[in-house]
Amino acid sequence: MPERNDIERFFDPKIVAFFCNWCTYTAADLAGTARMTYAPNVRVIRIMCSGRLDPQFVLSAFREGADGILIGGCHPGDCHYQEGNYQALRRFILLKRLIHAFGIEKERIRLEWIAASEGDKVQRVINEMTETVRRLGPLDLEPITKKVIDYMSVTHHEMVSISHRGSS
Amino acid sequence: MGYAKHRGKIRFESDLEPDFSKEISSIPEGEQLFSCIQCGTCSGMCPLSQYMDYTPRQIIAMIRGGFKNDVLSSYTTWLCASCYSCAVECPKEIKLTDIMYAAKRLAIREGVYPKRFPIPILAHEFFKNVDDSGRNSEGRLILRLLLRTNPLRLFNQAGLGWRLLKTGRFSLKKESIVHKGELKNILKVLEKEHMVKSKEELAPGREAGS
Amino acid sequence: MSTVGTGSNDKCKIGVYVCHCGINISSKVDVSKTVRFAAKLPHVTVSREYKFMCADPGQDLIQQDIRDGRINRAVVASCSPLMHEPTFRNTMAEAGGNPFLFQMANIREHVSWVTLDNTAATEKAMSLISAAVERVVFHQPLMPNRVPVHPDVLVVGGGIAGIHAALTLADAGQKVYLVEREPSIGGHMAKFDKTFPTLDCSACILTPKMSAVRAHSNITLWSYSEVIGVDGFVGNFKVRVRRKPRYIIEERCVGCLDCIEACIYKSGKVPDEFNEGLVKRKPVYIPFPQATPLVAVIDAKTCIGIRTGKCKMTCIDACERDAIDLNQSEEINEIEVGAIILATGFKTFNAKRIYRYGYGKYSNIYTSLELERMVNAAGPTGGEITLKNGQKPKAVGIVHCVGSRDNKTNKYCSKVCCMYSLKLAHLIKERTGAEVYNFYIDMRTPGKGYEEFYDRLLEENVHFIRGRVAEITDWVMTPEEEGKLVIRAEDTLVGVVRRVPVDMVVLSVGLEPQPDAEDVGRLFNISCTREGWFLERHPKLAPVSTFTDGIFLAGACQGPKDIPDSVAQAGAAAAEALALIDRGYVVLEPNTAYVQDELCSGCKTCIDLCPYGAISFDDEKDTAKVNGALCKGCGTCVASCPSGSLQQYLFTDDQIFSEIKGVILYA
Amino acid sequence: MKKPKVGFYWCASCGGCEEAVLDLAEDILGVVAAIELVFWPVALDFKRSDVEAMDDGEIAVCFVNGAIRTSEQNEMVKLLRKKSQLIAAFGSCAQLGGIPGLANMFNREEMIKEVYLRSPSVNNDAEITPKEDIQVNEGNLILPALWDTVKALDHVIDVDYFLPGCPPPVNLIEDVFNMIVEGELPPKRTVLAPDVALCDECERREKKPDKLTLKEFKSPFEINIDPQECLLAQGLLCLGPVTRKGCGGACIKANMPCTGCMGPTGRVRDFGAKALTAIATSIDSKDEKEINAIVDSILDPVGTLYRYSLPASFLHRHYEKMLIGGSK
Amino acid sequence: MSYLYFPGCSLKSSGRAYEESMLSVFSTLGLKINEIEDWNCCGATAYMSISELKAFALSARIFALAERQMQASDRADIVVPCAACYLGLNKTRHYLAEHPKLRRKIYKALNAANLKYTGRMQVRHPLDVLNNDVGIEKISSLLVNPLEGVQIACYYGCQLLRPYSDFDDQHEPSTMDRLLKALGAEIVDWPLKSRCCGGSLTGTVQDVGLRLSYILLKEAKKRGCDVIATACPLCQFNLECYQSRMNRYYKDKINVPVAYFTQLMGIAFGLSPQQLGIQRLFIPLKSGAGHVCL
Repeated sequence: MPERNDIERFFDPKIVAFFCNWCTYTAADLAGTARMTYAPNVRVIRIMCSGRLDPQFVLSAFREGADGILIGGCHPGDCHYQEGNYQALRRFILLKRLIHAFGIEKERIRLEWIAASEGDKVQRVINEMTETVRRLGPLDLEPITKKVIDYMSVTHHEMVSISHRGSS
Repeated sequence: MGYAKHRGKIRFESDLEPDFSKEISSIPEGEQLFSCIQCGTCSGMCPLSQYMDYTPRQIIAMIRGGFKNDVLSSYTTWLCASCYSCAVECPKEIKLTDIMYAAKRLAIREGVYPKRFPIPILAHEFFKNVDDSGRNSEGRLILRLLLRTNPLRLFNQAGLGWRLLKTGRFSLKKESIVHKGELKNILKVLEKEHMVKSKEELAPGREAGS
Repeated sequence: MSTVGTGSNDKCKIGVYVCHCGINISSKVDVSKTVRFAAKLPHVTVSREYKFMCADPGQDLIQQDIRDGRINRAVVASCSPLMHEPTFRNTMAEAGGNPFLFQMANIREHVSWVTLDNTAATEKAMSLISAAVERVVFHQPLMPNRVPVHPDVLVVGGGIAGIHAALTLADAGQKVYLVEREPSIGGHMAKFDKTFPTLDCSACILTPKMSAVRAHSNITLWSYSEVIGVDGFVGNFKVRVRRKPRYIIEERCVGCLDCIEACIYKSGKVPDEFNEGLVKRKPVYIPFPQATPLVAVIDAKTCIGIRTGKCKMTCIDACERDAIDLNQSEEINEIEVGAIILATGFKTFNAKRIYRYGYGKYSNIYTSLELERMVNAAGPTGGEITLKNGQKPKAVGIVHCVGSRDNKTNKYCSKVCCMYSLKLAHLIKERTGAEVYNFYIDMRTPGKGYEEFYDRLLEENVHFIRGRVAEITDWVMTPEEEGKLVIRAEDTLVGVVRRVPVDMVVLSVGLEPQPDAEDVGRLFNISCTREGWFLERHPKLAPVSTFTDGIFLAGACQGPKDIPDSVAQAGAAAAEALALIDRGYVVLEPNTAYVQDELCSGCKTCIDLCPYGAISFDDEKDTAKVNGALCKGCGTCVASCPSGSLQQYLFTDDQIFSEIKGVILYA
Repeated sequence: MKKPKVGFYWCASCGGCEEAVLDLAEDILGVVAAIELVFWPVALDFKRSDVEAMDDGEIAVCFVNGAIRTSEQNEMVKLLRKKSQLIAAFGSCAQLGGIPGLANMFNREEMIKEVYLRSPSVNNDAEITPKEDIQVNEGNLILPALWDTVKALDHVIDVDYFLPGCPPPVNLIEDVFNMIVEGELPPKRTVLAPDVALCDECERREKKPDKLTLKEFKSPFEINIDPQECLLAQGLLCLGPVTRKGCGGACIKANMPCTGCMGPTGRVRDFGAKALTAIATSIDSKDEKEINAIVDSILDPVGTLYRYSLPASFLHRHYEKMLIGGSK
Repeated sequence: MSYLYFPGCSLKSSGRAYEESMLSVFSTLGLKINEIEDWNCCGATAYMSISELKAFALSARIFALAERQMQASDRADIVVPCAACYLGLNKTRHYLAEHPKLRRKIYKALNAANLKYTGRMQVRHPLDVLNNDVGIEKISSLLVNPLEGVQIACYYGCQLLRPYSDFDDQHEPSTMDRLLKALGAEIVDWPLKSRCCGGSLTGTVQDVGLRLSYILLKEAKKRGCDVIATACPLCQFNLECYQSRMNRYYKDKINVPVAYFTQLMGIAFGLSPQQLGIQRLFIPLKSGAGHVCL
């Protein structure tokens, strides 16, 4: 086991990103095609529109162990689906306050408008976000003794029965 | 004559120093020099390129190629008047003036610069002047420079000196700041921590080709 | 419906396939390690690696595993799903699996190409693979949606690219709408004198094509018109076109010029756009003799009749066909098309932005496009190359790369300037016998017959000085420079700075995106590059497609191009559009939202969220309902549903939650 | 047929759940006749040792209400789990952590100081606060440890059924007893209430507009609430769309907005997050500044969104070292 | 408005007239100005040839002194008339803002002298202040003695405009033109406004330095200028003090007065020659059109 000090020094934050298919995900692909290297800490989950971002996803990612969440959508006015990104913005503003009320640093969630052509912005934002979260340190949520999800989702989904989720 | 001049038009790989470009480009934004497309805008803009042995563009090519001796012993860097025309107009935003400074510093540190070229001496005198007293004393600087390089020119300059003295624009008084210790402390940190060679080590005199 | 994975009792058997992509992935990601890692993930029955998963042998691996019953779901870790998701879904389907029991992990664009450190790259790849594995467990078998394609096509922009695309489609029997913003089609090509390297007369080869457009029964030409609205999706676009009033009834006008003669202005008043402002035109005008349609137009901004009403309106009397209507107003037309080709072209760089070149300050400095007009026999000087004082120049400097290859203006190479500069050099030499100096950074002549043309110019004794021009001034240092423009540049091949006195300077201006390219991009829902060129779907393999299906690109709106390239691309765009129409249907991603009927409380939160009107309130059941045909699959309503009763195929809550878990839990 | 043995136990709760059982009124007689009550400390004298003496699985069903926040509660429910075939979480505190769960926004030390020292009605110059272990003349007094974090029942033991509500509606309680008596229980881990949101049974649904365009959120005391109009349309933060039905819209009938005691539907994992998304949807603005100003009118986001479900939420407590009400 | 003032070494010796005239003009305009106490050399040009890092530290000390001199809440810009100092300080400001690594080194060094740099101060040239803070309108309202009929070639020099300043166009500067035009002068249009005068070389490689200055003088004269206006002590020195030597060298008879633009402004404001250091000029100001004061 490394010393506590070492952990602090080498803290590699886990950041989950939700990128919309049309702008930000494409921009991330573009950054790849252009071989723009950036911090490896961000893991991208593709959604069709930033409007699909359910605040539950953000909280769940924190619960699962993410230290930061990045949300990427089309610029205001440029949404592939016209208005989805405004919906994302409204939720994000409220969510940011909620997170803050929970005593979690606001900087751990970030919303960025990144157009399909802005590969360089993906690179910059990911690097910045990684640095910001690195400075904040691990989130370290207090563990919940048993999984919350288990009893909340009950039995409605047939897939649950064949999944390996938890001990149920 | 420059040391490079005697070497003719061939360079063997063993003559070159591949790390030279890295050394020069380690200044802030210095890595930009690798994006040079050799368009010559710098030379075209430079008011002094006609006096240089290599044009500014050639200097970049030589830095990239590792022509360390040729660059450090060329006149070009010493003729740069730091007017920044090249830096402003460069299509690739290369801060060529800063690169010239980097080359000058290296040349001084390594003692490889053209013989009897008074600029390094001026620079050194200026540096010493400022490090000691915090300010430059124009009059004393010029006097010392002339004494060290070409005392004969003293006579040449006497008329000018007299007129300056008459109009109150020239003085041999030593200018100085009050808190010299404070400044020394600042500079000492940098010397110690960042291997800036102290002025004793930088003494000029070792000249190229000598 | 396939037999795989349909029943909930079916055991979930996942195959993981990690692609090397040659060395694109394997040089950064330890593929064997990820394969061993994936093998241990829950439900994974097969874990393999292969050099190129998208190649046939790679796809065969998956198909064999499906056929042998080893797997019923698959995860391919390779490039972006935007690249190869359709490929692998097909692979699944062909082997009898359901194409949607599949998930991709993007370990190339998002990992190997962007990560410096090999260990970090491998870890990131593993976490993306585990996310895909976790997610695919929750995938449901789906059927793709098929929608018929409207057979008409819209071409936006009537330059050579738009003309060629329209003609190709029309000849194939398709109905085409060609919309052009200017009063005439023809674009930049109509302004050129000769074309390189063959020195064909530009008008001679373009005019027949323009007439063909006019005459073709399948083409509806709307000049002086703009697209103002685009709705719908591939195969089913609804487009609104504004037809600006030209104050001339198009059907009646025969282009006789009588109205222009009769205008109360006896000479030109307004800079003539077609002649790059070198001469002036009247408020009523026909842009150029071969204009198509050959119909006059009245410029409302400068016509006093329209502006003030206080004009004798001599033009109206002069028109025997009663074609003038000063009260004309704009018209909005709505059309439905299946595909759209954008060929909106470029604009030239504004040379005033480079102050040191003195454009607009000193006389006798022209842009290349101005010189094109001057050289043209139909141009303002009747093809004479003259100085402001009427004399022929004895020395002319041609400055390359004006507004190109410069971080402060445009970083890119404009591609056509070297060749057109050579062409102009030839024409100047031919017409005036002047000494011609080309100042260039690099001579770029890759093209059929291009290098040979360069050779020819070298033999014609045109001067070539390799060096970017630093400055053009009237500051003289020697007697022979007196009264001349002095071009200063380093002759880099010699290593000296030269001052070249000349009588005339031609600035070879670069190509830039149209100033409203961003707006047009937004209108058609396509992206622009950082410079503002329209972004193609793939720079190599899908150069005329865009990320919006059914919208294709042709010509210089996608990047600087010469005429042959523009025409070739226009042909390719037309072929893509034809392929789409010919197939007759489009397959839509089945990622629509759906209501879990019995669970919806009818709270109406979602009803008004849908911009496509796909959600409505079912008054009988008192629940929301989604019209799958209208839903575009954004999922905004799904995220908004307070009771979780709305879900989205391919993006269900369960799928995303498990992806989140997978992406964090492992590696 | 042998009567099924039934137990009742309470943890951190207000006692309202026990009252709710009495709300069965005369029907309670039928219940008592059909079952055998073996453990109900609030009504009858039982000791822990009585439970310890039982065989494992002897109790058919044990109803537990209240959240878990002391070591004693923790031990007791673990014991009951052992002795019972089925455990049902009774009421929102047991199911989700409930109102006591809001204590998770503070830490224990701060909370004790607030209650025993700082509260304006307290006169405690000696600064006496409860201690777990205290020496008195008679010997050692041991109090159960108060946890820093309040938990839902499901966090500490396996729970078979959940009966939501604060308190659970009488008709649902009745249904449950009937199921027990008739031995027709649904699959385990079911929430014993309809899995549809409250709007479904709300009398005001007809009045709800297709689009809410709110520029401000209001508290009930700020306006004269129209008794017919949809409460959301009046700018009140009614959580009906997020909350499971089954209560018959009791609060709304009393002209008060739903605060979400019935918890989320089975498809929702985090009640507050879904409440948040429903609220965000109704904000009528695209401008970041204006949205912020509108959101300003939500005074206590956590208390509003997680009134009954904080311990069972994804984040489940406050994380800053220095907490609200503390020295900060 | 009040400003801090960094004179630099030249304005205390060869460029004394610049300081005298600038201070007079500023006080006429009601601008308060405080010299930074115990300022040191900015570390420009020649110093940079030895150590860039130390040069940054020298400039940083000046900023730190300036910040200390102001109250913590106050803010004042630093007026720097010397073009070389202006460039040196501006460069340091930019580099410290953009390069955190460098900033850390410099912070550490300043720390050794108990000094702090927070980057609050802007570096301003008098031309910038006069054009943008005071405004042409106010300046022309104080006009007493119009410079009518005087043909002035404004010479900006190189380091004033390049590469960090942003108050004027790098290619076609006009701030000085506008000022002097407003005071009645006629402005000579010439293309060498910002071409280097060779200043830093005149002391060392004199033939080259003289040649560069001579090109400027010749072109200015050719375009009919009566006075060259400068904004840099080194430019003024080169163009004026070496004129006789140039004439000898190039067998020419150039005799163009070279004044600081602040001196010309002072004349227009009706200030006395003494206040403006006119007596320090080698080549007396004389008018092309028989101007009273000149």
